[in-house]
Amino acid sequence: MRKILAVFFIGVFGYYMLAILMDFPFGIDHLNPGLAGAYLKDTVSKTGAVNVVTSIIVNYRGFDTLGEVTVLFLAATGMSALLYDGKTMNRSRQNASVIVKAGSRLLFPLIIILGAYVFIHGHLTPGGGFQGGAIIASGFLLMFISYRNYHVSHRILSNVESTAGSVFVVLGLLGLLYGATFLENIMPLGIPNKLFSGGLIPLIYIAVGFKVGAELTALLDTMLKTVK
Amino acid sequence: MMFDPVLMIALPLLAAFLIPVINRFSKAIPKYIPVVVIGFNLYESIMLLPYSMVKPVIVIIAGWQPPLGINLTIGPLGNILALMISLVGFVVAIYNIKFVTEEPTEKYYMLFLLIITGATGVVLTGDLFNMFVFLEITSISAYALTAFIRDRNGAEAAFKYLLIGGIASTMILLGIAIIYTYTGTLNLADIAQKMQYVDPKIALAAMVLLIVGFGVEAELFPLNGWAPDAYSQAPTPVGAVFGGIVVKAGVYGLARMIYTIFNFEGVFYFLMIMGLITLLMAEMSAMRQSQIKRMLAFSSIGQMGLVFIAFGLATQRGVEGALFQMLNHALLKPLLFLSAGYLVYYSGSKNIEDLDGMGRRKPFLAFFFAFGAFAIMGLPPLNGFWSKMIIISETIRNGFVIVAAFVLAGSVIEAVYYLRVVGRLYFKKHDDNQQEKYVHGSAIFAMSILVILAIVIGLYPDLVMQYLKPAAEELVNKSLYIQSVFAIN
Amino acid sequence: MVYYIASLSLILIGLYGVLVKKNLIKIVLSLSLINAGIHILLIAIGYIDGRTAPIFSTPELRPEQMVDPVPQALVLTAIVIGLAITALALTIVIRLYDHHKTLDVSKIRELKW
Amino acid sequence: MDYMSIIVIILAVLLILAAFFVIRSKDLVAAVVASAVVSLISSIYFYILQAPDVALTEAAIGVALTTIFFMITIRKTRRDEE
Repeated sequence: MRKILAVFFIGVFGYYMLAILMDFPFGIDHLNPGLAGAYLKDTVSKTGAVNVVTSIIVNYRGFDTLGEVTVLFLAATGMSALLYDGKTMNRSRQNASVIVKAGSRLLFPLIIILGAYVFIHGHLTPGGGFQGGAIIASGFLLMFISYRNYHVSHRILSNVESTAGSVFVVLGLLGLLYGATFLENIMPLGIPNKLFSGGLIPLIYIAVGFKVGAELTALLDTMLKTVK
Repeated sequence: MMFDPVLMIALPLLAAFLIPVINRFSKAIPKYIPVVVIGFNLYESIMLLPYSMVKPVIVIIAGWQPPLGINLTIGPLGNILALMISLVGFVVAIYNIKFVTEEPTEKYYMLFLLIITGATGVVLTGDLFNMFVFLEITSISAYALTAFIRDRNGAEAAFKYLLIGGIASTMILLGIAIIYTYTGTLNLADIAQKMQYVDPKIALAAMVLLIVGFGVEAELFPLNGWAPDAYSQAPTPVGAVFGGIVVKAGVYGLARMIYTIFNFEGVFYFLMIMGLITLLMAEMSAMRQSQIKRMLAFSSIGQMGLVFIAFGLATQRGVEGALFQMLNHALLKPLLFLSAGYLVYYSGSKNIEDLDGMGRRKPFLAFFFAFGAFAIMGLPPLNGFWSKMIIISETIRNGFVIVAAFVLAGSVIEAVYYLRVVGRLYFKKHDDNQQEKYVHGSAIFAMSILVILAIVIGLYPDLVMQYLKPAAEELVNKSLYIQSVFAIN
Repeated sequence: MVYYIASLSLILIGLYGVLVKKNLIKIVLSLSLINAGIHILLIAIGYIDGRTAPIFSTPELRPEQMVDPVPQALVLTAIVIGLAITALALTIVIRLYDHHKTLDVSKIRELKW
Repeated sequence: MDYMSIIVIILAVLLILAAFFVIRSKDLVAAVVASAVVSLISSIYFYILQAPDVALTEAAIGVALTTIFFMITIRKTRRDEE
């Protein structure tokens, strides 16, 4: 009964959605010249970043990103609050084989460097704080899996998290102080396609990278630690 | 002195990020951070009132003019709701100081601060996607807070809430996708302007998706299944926050969509019918509850039904009534929840039956609860009366006599179950002696603020009506809102 | 067109899973299927035939040769939000399993569903 | 019909099959792996649709981290769908 109702509902919903999408052919030029067109036209000259997506995320819609970072922060906070039981547990997993261990030891620094590269170059190449942070977290995951007693201090993680988050907000407040609006790009824009360009964009993305990396690592560690 | 309104969002976020570090140095400080930060929000939103009443305050972020960047658009409506949210948040933050003992407390304060920041962001922002992000902040902290007490039912209520809320957020995202496809913009005023050129069939689909999305937080029938469980399983102050804050953010989103972005005549009838069903279903269910917090939760849903009916009238006076009702609900429901929290704490049981004789043993608490109950029932000199009267008279004036009759019937049911509880508090004897516990001074202080405000508004309703008028106008006459955003270019 | 159909199928399959499935982990998986579908849909909406990614990696690139960057920014945000919701949902699932020793929704009905 | 669109269609078929498998499979680990396949294919789609930023994010977050979260949860609970 429940299935039939669900299928009926989904059928109606799907038909309607398909009818709507049919009105919008795939792949045609539909850019809103006022918004998307303006982003494409002005990004390089006005923000100094060559990656338009990055400049939208960090600069034009930087407020969204502040919210997004907060959402991840919330998930990490909520998770550790919900799994809190007053004592910490050890991960009770077998040690991995020697080859895996040696391999991870070798790979770990490379992954961390890759992650850092991705978030430092967020305004030049695809990638940025979120991607870099996720890559760093996966590096830590590798170590968690291969070494039973690999330990990351939650204290350090939470300090990194707090500091990076505060840096983001403080950079925004500096814009209010020295410019006119919150998150305003108060630094010199530099020459496009150079590492030191884009004003605040790389700084914010580095803060985001640290924050996301620390948060995701903390999430993984919290979850793994409570394995019975 | 007025600061940049963006600080109302930036400072709480900064504070929430810093709480873990501060907690290292002192376990005691995190308690007071929400009080200070939300107190600042309260101050700021009061200081903002004279400006936003004249014309909406546009706060530019990152230096980009409206359709390009995100901007805060603080009209009378947004400002009044922000004031409501920070007022309730401030009161609950004071109440929290002594009440919350469940570990890890600093995490509780972080979540508490973020739920209020999220709701403030929803009502202040002038950008559709930004609204979605802030709604997610609000709802994710709400899920975590629902499960904060680690017993069996907390997790279950939270999962139920998360499931409904998760579907709702995908629906909002889908609605945003459709809107972006056909208007090419995300700024609310810009969308409202371009929406008239969009095929009504497509606009209707987008509107349905967004109504479903915001309807969950606004407790619109049939999307309110999460509410009774979440209200009753969450820690008491969080129940007050749900009723006083989260719902307000949802209703604001819903009203903004229906009034400003889309213009369909039919949706107002739909809203009225849904409101009526919400009201009747909730009041009937509240009647049957044996747990006090569940009863309050259903009553909260019922009140929202009344608000929807008033919004469904789509007249200036009707919207004023709806906003007034929201204000009263924001003052009274937290009062009821907070006093019920202590009553439950003293009697050691969530059931209404075990509250017998509390009126003698805990005169203050029982008075607060009784006051809240009388006010929310709409007894004449109190504030609840005025808003109900406006809504009912306006409903009749517009020819919906049957609806008005049902609203009256709902009010009678409401009166019956509240009086039942109040009667038990005062007129039943309870024999066994429990150990004496004191009511914390901070809690008494917090609840007194609400009572005093309720009395003042009850005696001088015009005091708030002068602010609600422009707020209602902002919704009814949407060109005002649109022009104010584009006037700054 | 293929993208529209694929993303819509993902959304519908996910909705079916959320509505019908009884296993908690399956429900969370279905939720992430819906999200994946919406992400593909948004990116497909922003695509314009024959244009490149919105990155001015070489000076010769012109703005007229690029796809719409806005949906990409929105999807990036949405992916992160989806991860947060999934992580929290799984935490609650673990808590529920600890209390009830089952993943079946129909067996966990202490509160009224 | 060019080379690219054939790949896109094949991927679409795979995507839908994987999604069905997520719903149908009795083994939760298999379902989670199928959902990682869904993420992987959507990541490839993002790349084809000229969204490298999103493709990278989806690859790092959708394919790797989300899958790991699910795996840990299954390890902590149970593997079969009752």
